[in-house]
Amino acid sequence: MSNIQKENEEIERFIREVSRDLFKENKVDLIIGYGKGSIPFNTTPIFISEENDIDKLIWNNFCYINLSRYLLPSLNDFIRENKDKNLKIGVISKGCTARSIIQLIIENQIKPENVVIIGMECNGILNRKKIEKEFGDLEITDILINGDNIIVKGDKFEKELAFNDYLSELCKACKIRAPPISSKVSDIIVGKSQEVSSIEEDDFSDISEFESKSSEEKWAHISELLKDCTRCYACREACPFCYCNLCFIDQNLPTWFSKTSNLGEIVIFHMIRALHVAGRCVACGACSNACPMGIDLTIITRKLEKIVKERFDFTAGLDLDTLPPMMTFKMDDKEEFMLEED
Amino acid sequence: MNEIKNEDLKVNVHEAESNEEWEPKIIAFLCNWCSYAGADLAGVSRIQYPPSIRIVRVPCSGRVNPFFIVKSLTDGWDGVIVSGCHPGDCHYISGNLVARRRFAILKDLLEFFGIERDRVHFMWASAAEGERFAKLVTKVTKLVKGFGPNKKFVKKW
Amino acid sequence: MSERILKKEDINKFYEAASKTYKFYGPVREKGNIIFKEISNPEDLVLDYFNSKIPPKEIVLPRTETLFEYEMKGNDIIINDDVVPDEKVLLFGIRPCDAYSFTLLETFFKEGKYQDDLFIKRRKNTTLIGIGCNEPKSTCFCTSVNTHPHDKENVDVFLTDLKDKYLVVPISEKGKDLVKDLNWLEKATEKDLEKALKLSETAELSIKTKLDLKDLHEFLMKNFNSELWKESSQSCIGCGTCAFLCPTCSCFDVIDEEDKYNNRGRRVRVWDTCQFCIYTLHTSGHNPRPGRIQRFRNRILHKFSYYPIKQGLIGCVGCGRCIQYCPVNNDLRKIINKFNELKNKEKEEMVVA
Amino acid sequence: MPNPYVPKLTTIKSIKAENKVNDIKTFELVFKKEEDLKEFNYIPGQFAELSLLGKGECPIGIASSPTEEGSIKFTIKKMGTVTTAFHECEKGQVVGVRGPLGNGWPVEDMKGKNIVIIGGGFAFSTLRSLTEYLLDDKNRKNYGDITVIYGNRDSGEVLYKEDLERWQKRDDIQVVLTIDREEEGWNGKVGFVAPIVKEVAPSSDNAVALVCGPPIMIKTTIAVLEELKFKDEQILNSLEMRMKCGIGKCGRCNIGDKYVCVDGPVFSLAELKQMPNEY
Repeated sequence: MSNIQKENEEIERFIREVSRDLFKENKVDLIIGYGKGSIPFNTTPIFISEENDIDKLIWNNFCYINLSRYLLPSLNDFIRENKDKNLKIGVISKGCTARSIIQLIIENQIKPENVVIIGMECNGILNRKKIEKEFGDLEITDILINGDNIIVKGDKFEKELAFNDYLSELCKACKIRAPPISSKVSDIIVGKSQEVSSIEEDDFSDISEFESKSSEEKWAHISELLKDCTRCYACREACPFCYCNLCFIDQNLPTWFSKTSNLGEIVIFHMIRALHVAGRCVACGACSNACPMGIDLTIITRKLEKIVKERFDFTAGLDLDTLPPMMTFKMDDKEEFMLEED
Repeated sequence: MNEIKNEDLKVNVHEAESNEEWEPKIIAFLCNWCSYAGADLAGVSRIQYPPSIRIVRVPCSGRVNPFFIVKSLTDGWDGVIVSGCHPGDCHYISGNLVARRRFAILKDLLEFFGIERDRVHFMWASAAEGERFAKLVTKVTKLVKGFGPNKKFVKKW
Repeated sequence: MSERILKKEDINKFYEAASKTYKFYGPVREKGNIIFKEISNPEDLVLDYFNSKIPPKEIVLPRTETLFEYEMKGNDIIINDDVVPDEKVLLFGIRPCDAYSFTLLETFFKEGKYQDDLFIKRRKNTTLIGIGCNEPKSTCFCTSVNTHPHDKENVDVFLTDLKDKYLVVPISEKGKDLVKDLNWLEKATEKDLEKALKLSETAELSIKTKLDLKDLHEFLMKNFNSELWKESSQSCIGCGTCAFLCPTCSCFDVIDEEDKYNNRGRRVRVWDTCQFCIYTLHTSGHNPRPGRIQRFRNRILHKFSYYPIKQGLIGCVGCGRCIQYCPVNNDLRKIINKFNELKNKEKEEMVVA
Repeated sequence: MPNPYVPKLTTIKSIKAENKVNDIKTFELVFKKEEDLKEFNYIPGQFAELSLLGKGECPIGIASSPTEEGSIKFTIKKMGTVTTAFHECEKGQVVGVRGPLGNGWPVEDMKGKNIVIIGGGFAFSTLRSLTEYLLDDKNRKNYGDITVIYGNRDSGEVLYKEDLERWQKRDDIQVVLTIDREEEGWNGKVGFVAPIVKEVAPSSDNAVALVCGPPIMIKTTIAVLEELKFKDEQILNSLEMRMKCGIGKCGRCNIGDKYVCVDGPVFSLAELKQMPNEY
């Protein structure tokens, strides 16, 4: 990696340029992008409806929110109220954001004619919780990027950390940094994109160590990971695919699972949520980054990707043609897991 | 306060092993058209198999929501069996094929989260396969017995 | 003079003495997060902390709390309603803002026709040892909400961090009794007191965020249908982070748990928040607060309007947790400032007219 | 100090199916302990938190009148978790009761006034309690004319048929029943509640109107009442809200700074107009 700061500036310039053109050509009514946050390692989603506000759009390595969730009428009051107007909404899209938009189109949650994917090539998201934890709870006043390092500044300290060490685990494994383009979605993507055929194969080597553990070790690890969960459901609410009107955890006819802070219940919530986004999850990492307690759900996300890839040879959100695995079936699906006589 | 203490995280599955009498309790979701009839056949044919299973009859293996399985584990069942018609034989044409995908993911995930892989089983058994049904139940009982009582998801009182 | 000095190397001694009668809670670092936890080894205590991530309200309003337990014996039902343990809790190192939240919660749980005796009992059993906040963060705004970084009022014993030692000031009767038993504590000198006073002043000055909350509650109510709510709630994703990490949020859900095999069960309450859709959802399907706007507005208004109207106090302690941990950085300060701007604009227009 | 979340135990004395569809039943409960009954002093319009241990708790308006001694009655429609569980209950089962809660109809302030009771559908239960209370020998003389207007979808949905018949036989109360659509063998009126109110409601002088029913009925009826020159203070409403604790602590039933469980459920229209529109 050469100069991340320069890359960031370039990306920022690029998305502003593309957005400005879109406004000029009257191709969008609203652009959803990232704006400057009020604390140093944070960004906030912004909604731009005028060309003058374009310069509020920014890009840095803390743009972790998956903006596609703001497109969903059920989750966004503004979109719901203006549903009949057929607004054209531009979304600043990293590879994962674009994939979730495509996946949501397949799931009939958004109409392709209402979206413009403003593609850009993402250069990785930093794990802000990991950085935060590095400094206990000292206040970080600024984070700068210098070459391959990040400089974290506080009132009484200044420390240089390697960028790659604090890159989100999902971004390290990410192979699709720009929106994947195929014939059917080509007309809704502007800006940068990458051909689906050019996407590298993933070997999922990052979770093989965990997978080789015994079930006792796995349980201990997962329990330790999740036991801090406060059940604030930030992971669920940040996820573009958790758009159910009534989440299974809230259902009470019958009440499936209890909402107490009992460890088993917490693990179940995360497991079933994973089950529900299987074959749809685009590994954007919004859930992990949203978690106030800094729980990193990466291994679960990666495992989901792996299961879906290995079992059904599917990667979520690549094109509009392939049906997600949980929406279809094949006669000759693998069934090595089925019980057979000895 | 968080109820979880560190000692709770350790699960001693072998605790009950000293007690030789312990028999696992296994819940079986059997599809109405094949497996339930298969179990029935095993019964009328007087084929011996362990009395560890309790049967819930469901219209199709596709009816089995993963919630059923996970909820059974939280309710303290030591093992779960889901059985349906062989692929191609489904009374509803493709219910079991849809279920198979669902179960594949569930089983992988359960294993990934640290539930012993052999606590939850999926199988095909037709109405004519009474013997096979009995054999498989025997096998599951043996496997589950090896793990001891299920404790990981079970609610603590 | 009742002020004493506790040297930092004597913390162990203090712990030994206190843990005989109290369950000793203090700040510890766990997986990078500071939380208040029961201490079994005084070495675990983290003393150079800013504040805990999860507010210490957890100790008086646990995340999951049993309301009562029951057991069925034949036709008889035996209810055990005495569920709050009779143990004394010492909370070491609570920050003044969180201590103020205990006072706010107490007024809330005591007010009205019905009192929450579970909370009151837990609160009564808790002794608070506060430590003044010498280095507030930029997200802190406690001086705007009737408290400040060295507010002594809401604790039993107040400590000021003088680098290598603490200045110990007993405040309440409870605190005086506690300090009296610790007769090995040295007396404080004039110099120490001066130093503490200075620290308090510097801390207060270092709080940069000032929110004008005077008379805001009426203005907010008047602008209940303002467009500003739409604007500021647009990025809200509707999670419970702000509420669960808020020291004054106290809403809860009530759940029944049944142990079918042993004919017993319990009713528990768990934290809940008005940000969730199901919070107000009627069984009929009607939802009085159907959208993000309404739910978002409810939380802000609860703190800054309903609390002032009912209790005469602002329901916020200015700890800044919601600002720091909001996943989408929907800054509370920004929202308040927007309304203040609107208010000032209206005022100006009035003057002009 | 007593734990405010612990219910008093009662047993189900009788269960009566109220409608044809059989999804509304009236449960008669008797306290297990004599002293609990004595402590349970209520006025019409109040509610109680009923619980089935292990299933949950839900707020239900009290359908019996304080003048009917010995037991309390609740009319429950099969809707959610707890109410469904109630419908599976049998005689003799134990039910927890926490209450009485809420403010109830202002029976003291209503003295000397003409009373118009307007109910729609299943929401009639607390109005039944009130009517029964007003018609009691001790209380009847304190109040002016009483008019009851009760609307339903069809005749099968009419609750408390025996009580209605009993009231209709009396000459000190006017009972008007209406159903939405014409039906064979129906003696009452036909049409929505609002136009019927317009037809039969007495003058607004010295009167008070109590409205309870589905939101759309309330809306139209209030419009009619305002046309009839009822002032906001003369129109009383009983609200419904999702509740958990019932004692103003769990937070969910707030409308503005008011908690429906403690400050309500009965609000006058004047009060409602002061509150934000979040109900």
